[in-house]
Amino acid sequence: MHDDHPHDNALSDIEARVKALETILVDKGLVDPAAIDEIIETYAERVGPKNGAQVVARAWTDPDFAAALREDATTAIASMGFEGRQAEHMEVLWNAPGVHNMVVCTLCSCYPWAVLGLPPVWYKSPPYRSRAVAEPRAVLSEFGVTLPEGTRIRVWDSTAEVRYLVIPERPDGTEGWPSDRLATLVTRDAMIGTGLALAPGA
Amino acid sequence: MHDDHPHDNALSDIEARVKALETILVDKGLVDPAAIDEIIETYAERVGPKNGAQVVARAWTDPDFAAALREDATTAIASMGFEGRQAEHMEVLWNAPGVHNMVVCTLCSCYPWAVLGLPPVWYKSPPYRSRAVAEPRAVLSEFGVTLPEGTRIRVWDSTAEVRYLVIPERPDGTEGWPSDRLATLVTRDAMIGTGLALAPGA
Amino acid sequence: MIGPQDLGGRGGFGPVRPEDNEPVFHAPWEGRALGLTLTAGALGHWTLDESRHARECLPPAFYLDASYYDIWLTALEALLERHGEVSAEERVRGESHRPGLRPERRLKASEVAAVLRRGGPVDREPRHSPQFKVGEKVMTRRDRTPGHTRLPGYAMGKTGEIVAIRGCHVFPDAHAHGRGDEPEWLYAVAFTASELWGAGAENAQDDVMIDAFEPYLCHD
Amino acid sequence: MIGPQDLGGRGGFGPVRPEDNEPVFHAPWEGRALGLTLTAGALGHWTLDESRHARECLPPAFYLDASYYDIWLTALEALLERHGEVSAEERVRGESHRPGLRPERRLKASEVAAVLRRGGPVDREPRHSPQFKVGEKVMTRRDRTPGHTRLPGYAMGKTGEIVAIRGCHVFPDAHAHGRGDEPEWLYAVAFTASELWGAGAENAQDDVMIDAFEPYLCHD
Repeated sequence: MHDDHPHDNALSDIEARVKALETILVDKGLVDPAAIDEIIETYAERVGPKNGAQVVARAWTDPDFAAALREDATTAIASMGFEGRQAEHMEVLWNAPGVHNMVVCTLCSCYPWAVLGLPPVWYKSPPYRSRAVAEPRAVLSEFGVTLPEGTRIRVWDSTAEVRYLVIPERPDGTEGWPSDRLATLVTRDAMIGTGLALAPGA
Repeated sequence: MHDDHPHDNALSDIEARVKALETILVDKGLVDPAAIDEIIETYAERVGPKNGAQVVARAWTDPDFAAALREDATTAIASMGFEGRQAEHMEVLWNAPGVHNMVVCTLCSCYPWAVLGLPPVWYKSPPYRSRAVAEPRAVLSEFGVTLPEGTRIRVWDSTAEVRYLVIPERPDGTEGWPSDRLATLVTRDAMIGTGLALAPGA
Repeated sequence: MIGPQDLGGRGGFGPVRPEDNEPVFHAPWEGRALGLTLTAGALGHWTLDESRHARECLPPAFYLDASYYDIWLTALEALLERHGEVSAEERVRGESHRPGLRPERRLKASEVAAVLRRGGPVDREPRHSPQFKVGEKVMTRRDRTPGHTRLPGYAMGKTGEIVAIRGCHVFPDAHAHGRGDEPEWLYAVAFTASELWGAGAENAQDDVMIDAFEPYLCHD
Repeated sequence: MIGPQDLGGRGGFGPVRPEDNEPVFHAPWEGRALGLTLTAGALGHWTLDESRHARECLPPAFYLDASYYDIWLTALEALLERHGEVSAEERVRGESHRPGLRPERRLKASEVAAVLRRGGPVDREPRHSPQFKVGEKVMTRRDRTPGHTRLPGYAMGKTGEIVAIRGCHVFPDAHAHGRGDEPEWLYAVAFTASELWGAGAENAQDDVMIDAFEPYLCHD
């Protein structure tokens, strides 16, 4: 009775609403359907967590880049080609032994699009938004994450236009790995702080 | 699309749920349908705001009773035959020139049943519950009530088992009226604090 | 728990819509739902506080959209299931699959008037004397809890003044969770509108009173 | 406004349910809704802050139940109506009854990449120097407002510490209501879990940071 998910008729209803609105806006000369196609293709194909993974891997391997990230994350990340909408003002959060960072937007769905792509459904939904600030450990356990005893959690609520990227700890056993191989260990969740970087071979 | 009220199929659905639950509980020997009839009849026919109106009218006309109300409202009100469920611990709130009292239950629907009957829908609904404590004047204006300049509003949130009855100010022009005639001027809303006692002839 | 029931001060719900000549019940099922809630409550499986908590644990979107009798009914279904009287399957099928657990507690029609008249007073013998006195300034706690509480969110972490001592009453935070009465002193505490709503107060001279149990309070 | 969007610390929403291998879009309409939101936004009738406020003014029960793209779509319908581009009647009939007001602002497919790459930076020239410095203790305001604000309820009236100055940014509380940029200094403010959640803190050594505009803060 209290389904979390819309029912089939709600789905077809919303499909019809979207279609109607697009038809009207196109008829009025306000919207170019090809621009919508282009936006969809951008976020479906080109902009996603692989961007952020490259940033993280480089931060792990290139001390000058790491320093640049600390100095001005927006500019450093833009130098890799990741910039613009919903990444205009970037900050990076460095995990370390004893410190784990986690990002949430309790008030809406703020997320670093240009670096991580569009946010997952759970990130925009009431359970995560309500609990991340108050019970981050319980939330992490639902992601299968348990932190070492004594770790302090720092939760960052994206209440303004600053967007956050967590730099997870580099996994053991990756000495000498090149940046592109390291990037395969960096999950979206690790960069939100609801996961850790993968162990090699995991 | 965002109707405040359930749709017809939601209504028939809830009718079916109520009927099913009653059938099951009666079959199990846990509920006597005649007891439900009796409860319905009690609140539909016998217990309602007319009870409270008698209390108010007597408080206006009988100084000893008014003193007893101040001393121990539960006992004084019970002496008129109004007592029991949801009126176990009564307090009265006296309006006066410059002071207006208003009652709400922000957390559920607490209401002095034995004195006022069952609460109206608006009393149990989010608009009143959310706004009465924060913007009582705006709420009063939606009831058509404007208080004299300089009146202080005291809002009582029924957060425990104490139940409140507002004693509105006695209207002008009712000198010498007997108690039962005065009672006709005392509305339910006047005893919640979202109204005033009626003026004679209003 | 600051759940959907915690509405004081929140925005977005629109105007109050009083109904002229509102009937006591808007449809026959409302009366039956009331009667079922009271008669099933008389079985004694749960306390009033537990039933309140069951209501506030309903999904927030449902709680905020449903009629209040639907909230009651849905919580009643949950309580009957939790206490082993009516399973979800029985409910769905609309039929009883086994006898009730407490038929001896069935409320008879002839007992209704007396039971309603008796009510359920919650004043209890105090275990100690009250820690606060009328006129004293107090600060309310701001302890987040997953359980039932009757300290509303808008009055957490605020400074107020004791305006009355109501007596020593059953403590809902314990009672709702089957931990017995744990009676505590109950106080009426007044907060100025400015203390609660800052510069957003509608009128600085207005105030709001809550009834607060002693564990909700500390010395200012 | 502390509306349905203000979720931090509230209970009753159940577990987080991460989806394995979640697709970027769960259905084609989600992508179209995203595209409509961005292309209609490019017409320049409203700011991002106004669109956020339109979403948080949706009926709470709807907001808490809807998918996020449905929230976007429903707010977009409201914004287009408010700014005179698409009437409710046109929407219901699914047809345009008059030309658009700003066809010259139509975003072309060829411009999308550049527009997304440019984004909308909100840093502005400060009108004065920052009133707070890193390491300083501050108290957040608790002013109830009917308008848009980005100070979450759970962080109102709490004591924290400035941990960073983010720059001078467009002030959403003004910008959402068409009052221009009104740039204000923006600070990262840290609160201990104990300060926010009292004895209910999950772990006393954890903390929560918000980005708070200068008008949200006062000296402790």
